[in-house]
Amino acid sequence: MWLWNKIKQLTIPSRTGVVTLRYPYKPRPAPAGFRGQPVWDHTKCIGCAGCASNCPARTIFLRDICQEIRILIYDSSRCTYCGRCADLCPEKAITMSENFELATDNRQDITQTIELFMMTCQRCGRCYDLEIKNALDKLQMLGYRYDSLEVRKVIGQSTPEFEPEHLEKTATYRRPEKLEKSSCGKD
Amino acid sequence: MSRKEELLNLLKDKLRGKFLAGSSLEDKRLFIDIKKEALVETASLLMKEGARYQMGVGYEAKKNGQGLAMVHTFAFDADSLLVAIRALTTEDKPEFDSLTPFIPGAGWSEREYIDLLGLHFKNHPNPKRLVLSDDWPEGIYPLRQDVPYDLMPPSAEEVAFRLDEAPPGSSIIPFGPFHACLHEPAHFAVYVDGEEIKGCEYRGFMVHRGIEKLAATELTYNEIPFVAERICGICGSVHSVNYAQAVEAASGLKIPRRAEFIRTIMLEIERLHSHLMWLGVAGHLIGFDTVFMQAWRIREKIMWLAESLTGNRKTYGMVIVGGVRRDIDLTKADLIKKTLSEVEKDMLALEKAIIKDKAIHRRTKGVGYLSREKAVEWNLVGPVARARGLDMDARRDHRYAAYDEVKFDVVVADSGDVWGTLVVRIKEIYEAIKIIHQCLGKLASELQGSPLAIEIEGPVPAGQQGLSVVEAPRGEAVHYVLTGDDNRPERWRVRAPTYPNLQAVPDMLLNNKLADFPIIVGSIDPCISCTDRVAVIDRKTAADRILSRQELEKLSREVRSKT
Amino acid sequence: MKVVAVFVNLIYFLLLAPFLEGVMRKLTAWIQSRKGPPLYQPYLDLLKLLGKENLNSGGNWAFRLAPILSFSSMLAAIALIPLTGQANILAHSSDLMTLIYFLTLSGFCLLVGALGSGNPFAAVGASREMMTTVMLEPVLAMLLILGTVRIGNFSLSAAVSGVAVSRGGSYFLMLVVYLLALQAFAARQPFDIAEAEVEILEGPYMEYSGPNYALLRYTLNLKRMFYAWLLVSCFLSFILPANFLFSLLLQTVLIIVVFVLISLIGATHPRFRIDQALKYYALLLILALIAVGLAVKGW
Amino acid sequence: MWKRLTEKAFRRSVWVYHCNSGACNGCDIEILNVLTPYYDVERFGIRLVASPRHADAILLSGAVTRPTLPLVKKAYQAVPAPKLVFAVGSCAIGGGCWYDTYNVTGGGDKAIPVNYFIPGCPPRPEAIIFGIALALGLVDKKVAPVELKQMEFPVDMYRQAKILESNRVIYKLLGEEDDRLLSGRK
Amino acid sequence: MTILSGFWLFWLSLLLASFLALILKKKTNYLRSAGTLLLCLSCLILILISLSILGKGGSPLEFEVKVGSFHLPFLIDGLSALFLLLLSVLTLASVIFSLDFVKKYKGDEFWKYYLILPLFIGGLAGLLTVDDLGPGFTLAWQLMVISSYLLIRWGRPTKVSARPALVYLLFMEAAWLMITGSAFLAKGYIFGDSLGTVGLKLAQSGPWQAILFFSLLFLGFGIKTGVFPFGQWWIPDAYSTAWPQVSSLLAGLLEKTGVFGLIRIFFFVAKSSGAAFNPDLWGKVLVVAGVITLFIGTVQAIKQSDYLRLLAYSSIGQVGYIIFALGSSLLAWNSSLPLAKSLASVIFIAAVYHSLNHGIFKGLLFLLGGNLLYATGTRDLNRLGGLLSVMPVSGFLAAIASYSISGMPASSGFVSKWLMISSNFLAGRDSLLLTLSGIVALFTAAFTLACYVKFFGLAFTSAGASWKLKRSIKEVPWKLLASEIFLTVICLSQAFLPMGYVKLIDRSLGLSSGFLLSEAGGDLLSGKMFSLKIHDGQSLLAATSPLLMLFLIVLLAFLAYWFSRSAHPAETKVPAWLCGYQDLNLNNVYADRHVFSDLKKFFWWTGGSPKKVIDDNDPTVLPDSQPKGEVE
Repeated sequence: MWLWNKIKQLTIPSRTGVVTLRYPYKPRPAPAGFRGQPVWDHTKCIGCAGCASNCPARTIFLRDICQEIRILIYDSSRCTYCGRCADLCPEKAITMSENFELATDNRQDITQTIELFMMTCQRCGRCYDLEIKNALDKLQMLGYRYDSLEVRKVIGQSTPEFEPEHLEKTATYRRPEKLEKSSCGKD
Repeated sequence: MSRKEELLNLLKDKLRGKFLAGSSLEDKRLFIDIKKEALVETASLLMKEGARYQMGVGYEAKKNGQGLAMVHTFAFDADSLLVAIRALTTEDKPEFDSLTPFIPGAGWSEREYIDLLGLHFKNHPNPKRLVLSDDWPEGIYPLRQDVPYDLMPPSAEEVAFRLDEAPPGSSIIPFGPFHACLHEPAHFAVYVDGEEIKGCEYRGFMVHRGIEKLAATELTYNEIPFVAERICGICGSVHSVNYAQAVEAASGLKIPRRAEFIRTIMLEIERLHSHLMWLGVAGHLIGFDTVFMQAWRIREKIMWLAESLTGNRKTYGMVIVGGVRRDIDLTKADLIKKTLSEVEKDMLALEKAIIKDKAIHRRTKGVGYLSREKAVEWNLVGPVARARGLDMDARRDHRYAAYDEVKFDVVVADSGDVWGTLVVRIKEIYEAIKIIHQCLGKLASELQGSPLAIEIEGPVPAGQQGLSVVEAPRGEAVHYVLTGDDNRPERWRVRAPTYPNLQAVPDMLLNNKLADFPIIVGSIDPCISCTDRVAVIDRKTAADRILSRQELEKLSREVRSKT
Repeated sequence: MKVVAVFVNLIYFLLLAPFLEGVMRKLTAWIQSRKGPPLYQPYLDLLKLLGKENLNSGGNWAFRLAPILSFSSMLAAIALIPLTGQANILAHSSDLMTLIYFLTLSGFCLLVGALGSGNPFAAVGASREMMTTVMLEPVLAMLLILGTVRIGNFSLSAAVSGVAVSRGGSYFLMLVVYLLALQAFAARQPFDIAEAEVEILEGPYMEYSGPNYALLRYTLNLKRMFYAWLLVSCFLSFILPANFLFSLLLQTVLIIVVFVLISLIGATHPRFRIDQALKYYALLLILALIAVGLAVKGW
Repeated sequence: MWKRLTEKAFRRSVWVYHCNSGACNGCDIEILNVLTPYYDVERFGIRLVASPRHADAILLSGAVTRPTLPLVKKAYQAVPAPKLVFAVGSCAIGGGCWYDTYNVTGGGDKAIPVNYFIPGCPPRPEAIIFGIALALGLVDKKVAPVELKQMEFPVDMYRQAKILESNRVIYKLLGEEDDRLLSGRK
Repeated sequence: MTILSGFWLFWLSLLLASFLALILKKKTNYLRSAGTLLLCLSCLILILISLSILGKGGSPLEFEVKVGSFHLPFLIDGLSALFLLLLSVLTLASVIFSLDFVKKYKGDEFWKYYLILPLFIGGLAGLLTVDDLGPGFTLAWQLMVISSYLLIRWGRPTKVSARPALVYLLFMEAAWLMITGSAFLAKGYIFGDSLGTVGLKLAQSGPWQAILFFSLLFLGFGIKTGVFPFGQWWIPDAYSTAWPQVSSLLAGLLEKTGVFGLIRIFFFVAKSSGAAFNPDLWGKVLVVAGVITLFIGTVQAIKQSDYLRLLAYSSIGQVGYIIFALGSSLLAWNSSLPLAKSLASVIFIAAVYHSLNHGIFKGLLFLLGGNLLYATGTRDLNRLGGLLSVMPVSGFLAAIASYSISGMPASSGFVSKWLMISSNFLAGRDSLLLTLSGIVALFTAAFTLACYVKFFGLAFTSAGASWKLKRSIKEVPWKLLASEIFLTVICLSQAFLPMGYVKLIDRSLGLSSGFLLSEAGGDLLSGKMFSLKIHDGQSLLAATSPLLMLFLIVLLAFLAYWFSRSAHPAETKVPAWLCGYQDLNLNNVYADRHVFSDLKKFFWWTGGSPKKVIDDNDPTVLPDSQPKGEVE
């Protein structure tokens, strides 16, 4: 009985054989539709900031440094590769590439910076139309998240009523003591 | 008269003046507002009626000048009915009566809000810190609306949670947070007498990421599914579907049928990978690495399948509010069928090889035993409950998505030990395959060409409650949504299946051997990140008073840079 | 020549032991349907460990000295053995008790070191290891005593060659006992209880790092090889040719076969609990006692 | 010479210690997954070890939460030198989608020096293997920072304006440039 | 100065020491130095006496003392001299140890100790020298028993000590009754006959009388040595109640006087009683009793949390080894195999050797237990740990003692156990009983190891004690250490100079007339035995070459050290890794009660489950001792 079980367990590998893939010596591309690194096509981008305002990880940033230049930074270090930016981009300027070999020894390597040239609409004073119909996905009127530090704060916070005394309490609050301070090794 | 109306009348009758309102958008849900004095009475009434306690939700309902609210939800499995009772208290006297003395499973739900909201629960037997880190100062309650989401009080080095004293004659073996049998940070102080476990204390919630405050200002309805998915990397789809269902329920949205089938398929694929994963991990935990390797070898095909269906192996990103993002067309359906038949064949071979192995029996039978009565008392859910003879499954009891159209068996075992959970999970693998095949059939025949998601016309109405359950691989996951303004919910509360199951672990461990600790904890398939999440969404407040805001921002940033 | 034999012993074991671990890992990998590390991987592991920082958590000399003494007493035990049945120079001043005690000493040092680390996990491991030693060491002793009883000589070569001198009931019973105990001697599943990785994090080895850990791993490798060698040279001595080199070669092959056996059993079993294992060991003890009894009666 | 040999052996036998500092399980499962038959990193001499004392590398997964911050530091100290740190997944690299909440202190490099970053949410096993292979010197890095411009201005007037320069604070705000310089070293 | 006058001088100085204690009483410092001086003097005299008997040209001393109408026959032959040597060495260590240890005594404990101790030593010496089972024996026995009763009685607060002391007294008196009563079975026995005469008279008695005679003596001396189950009844309680330096004498000597008695009966009286003595029967009885004792005692020792009790149980186990060896020697002597006959004396020598060894290392261990008690004030292993770094010398000595008693290679325990077990196996090749009991003895050796891994590991290595006991712990004063180093040196000499000791024992046996085995191996006892081969190429050299083994290990250790440090790794001190969240603290130390828990459960049937450890400063026992101190 015991032996029979063990033999059955041993037949599994003999049936399947060694299945180990040869990666990384042999490339193994991801399947079609894989959500790898998003790639911005700077020729298509209109700077609407739809990607930035719908990014769950809030890792796409836009900032006007002057009237004509808007900078888009995509910092992949927090990206969740959900592909929402690609979904919602009205110009389809973002594609989810199938590249997953992103490992690096430098965080800077996985960032993308795009300098956009913005031309204001002479009629409405905005740069683009709000294309998306879904009520939940509507681009915010501000168009992008962090156009200035001040606004970032406006958007970012929930608590005008917060009183700094709360924080002061933290300094005086008596925290629970440690059980016993370890002195092992010191003795 | 339906069961719902019966209950409503009963409560109205018994509570009289303490009953405030009862409402529901759907027929399977009942939302009741009561006065806070009646909380215990109502809960015990419901329990007497055969309810199963699910979770507690606390939030600050400041907008209407209402103070702090506490919602308790109950399930009537036999009647497919979910009941939520809500009570309010004022901010200057944030006190509720505790349900824990007669519903032990409510213990954590209440402790959570002691930490996060500063509530007090009268008669709570063990009002210790649960969620926040050891050095988090008292007096700052992150879920309160006046606390910014990125406030980081200064840390303190020499501070520790005061663990309970070990019972006399035993010492503590500190399992975790970085321990080979726990792949997630959680701390079990296991009291041992020699090799025998005499109890344990859990200090978890180290994966508490405080998603709520982040979402309070940053996330919108349709960003949340993607964050919800990352509550847990294993059963992420459960959470995103669950969240979407809760929002849809709250706002009365009806999504396309095809989307429901696709959601069902993804949920079942997730169950497949999760159960196979568990089988492997269980093998690893009893030192049987071959089972680990073989189970994961089989599982890998499912991962590849998921990858080609959704574009990612784990966090599928399929769900948005109102539908799904990607279609499962005929070629993909064929791929699914092919993979499933391979998996089924491999799984049968593996099952045959291990199911009668005496050595495995020796390590699992009679280990981590918990009686049926105890299981009811602790509100256990999922395979852990089903292994203890509780015939419950949210897929059948609270039908959602496309489960009303598929046939499947609920696998129940009655051994009450680790072995039971193993059997239940293995059997459920085949059930899941069955369900997927049925769904694929439906997709191919009736639902060809229907849309994937609906266009949502207007904003979601504020102040609506939505409650949704989904049977995750680990058991029933519950989401509660209270809709809010500004394109985001006011409150979103998740109760993962591990949440009740984990509370019963000390009971399961009692008088077992130290060597069985990994497999007993493993048997509930703990998903600590699910449990620790506290993914609550707060509503955004007005954008005035920028000045004090800036000070605050500066303050908290400075503080953070020091830590 | 007899002096050289000591060095042959040491070199043979030192060189071959890590390779055998490689065999074991490769084979385990095969059972798990995967490719596995190259056969020479354990050598690289040892080499790497030598270059690593030596962390000292115990802060006492017992902790620091333990790996060195454990390794050296294991080597001392190996230096004594009659490889291919030929006694070496040390045979005059040693016998089977010396061998058993040297083996025990090796474990003893590990335990003192583990307790010295101050770590509760290591202490649990040490406790389990000691329980195993207490129950298993006598089985080894009885194997050798079987040989002694047969030949009537207390020397090591007599004890080793005596087991298979006649292949009666006691021989086969002892063979069964030894095969059943082999996994436990080799500290592989289902008997890697003391080092259980997922519960007590390698137990006694837990606090050792770098060179100290290298020594302990090497000791473990040597120990496994020793028990495999013992199986071959006690029970199969009658098929080993007289020529030293041929004999060594055949022995090596047989030892590898024993390792294949160990890996196969190891890969198809979950770990026992210590209470289950103790019962198993007690059974082995009783069987071994019967075997010795049979030998005394001349069977 | 012996010393050099041991250094050489280091890259051929990396034992890793898995340190979950608050991940969602996704990366942890994928880390386990690279040990399984299809990927089998043991062929590079990589083993998952249970005790940090035996480890050569830490595989850090998950955003470092407030409670785990001191623990991660402790774990790092418990690993004998020389040691490598891999940050696996977006949470461990930059803190993930909750990088700035009250209970999350951010990416792994806020706690301990990280040597290699493996992005992905979660990274596929192949991506993890690629990262490890990168560390072992088996493959070359395939990514580099991308800087694109829609238009080149003939005169670099915008860059020199002082007021604009002060607006460039966005870079600081976003990426914490100083931090990157510290952690993104070779 | 003749040996005889030396003997009287010894007694004189003992009595003087006792007397001084009565006079000086509260003048503690004078009393301490005077008492110590006189006791040391008497020990030195005793050493001189024994050496002059054992030395070149020495001869047994035989004389009679007339007290009233009784003649008390005294005999100091080689064997007595050997045990007297052990007595004096141990007493010397114990007395030097007391010098500082007694400073902890309160009130009248102090002078009472110095009053009784000399009498106790006198009693022990008397037992080793009287040669009868009548008045002389009674006198010596009662002196020893009553004095040791008092020492046990005062060792701890009354609440704790009353019962063990009483039990001890009762058992000893029962043993006395049996021993003195047994002689009356010999035909024509006159109260006061010397042992030789008793033997001769026994030869004329009936077979049943002989059997009864030997049974009674076996029981009497068995109670004394602690044969199972008698040992379990009084030894652990008594040893853990007495002051540790007294326990050291109790375990090192009092037990050995029982062994001495057994030897006298079964190897001397037996010879003179000739056919009335059945060596086969008594050999088997001794072997079985010994094996049971050694196994049960050692297994029970593992279970103890009180380290003094642990040592006490373990000494039952060790005495079991001696009894086992004596029995197996008898059996081997009675065997038909020529090899076995010649090995009989080897086994016997091993038994005596082990008595000496055990006397030394158990005495040493009890003194080290005293160190622990002195430094930490607790006798609970659960509360100790990590003392190695604060008490390095004690730790080192304890390591050596534990190593020795575990019988690891290159230690004194190894030599004697090795001699015992290996020759037992060779001699008992065709005897199932001898082989199996040899295996049990070997099996038990592993238990002994476990026991002392636990003792040393948990007390000295493990995790820190200073924070566990919430007081600063320092190394004990040098006088305590000096006495222990003295014993350690002897212990090491027993390990590394086995030939010397074997020759000494051999010589002492040569000087004892009427030895049963003296004809056994013919030339064996003349010093040729331990040449390379004894018979048919049987090598017994392993025991005699511990230095070689030490050399081997040290050489290989250097190799290992070189190997492990060849890449010059850095070394850093770090805290223990407890999975991150906890630090090492009071609660998470894997304490003594947990170690080997499953093994303890597995051997539940051996009994001896540990009692709750009560320390002297425990409030439940304090009220007793408190007022007493104030009365003074």
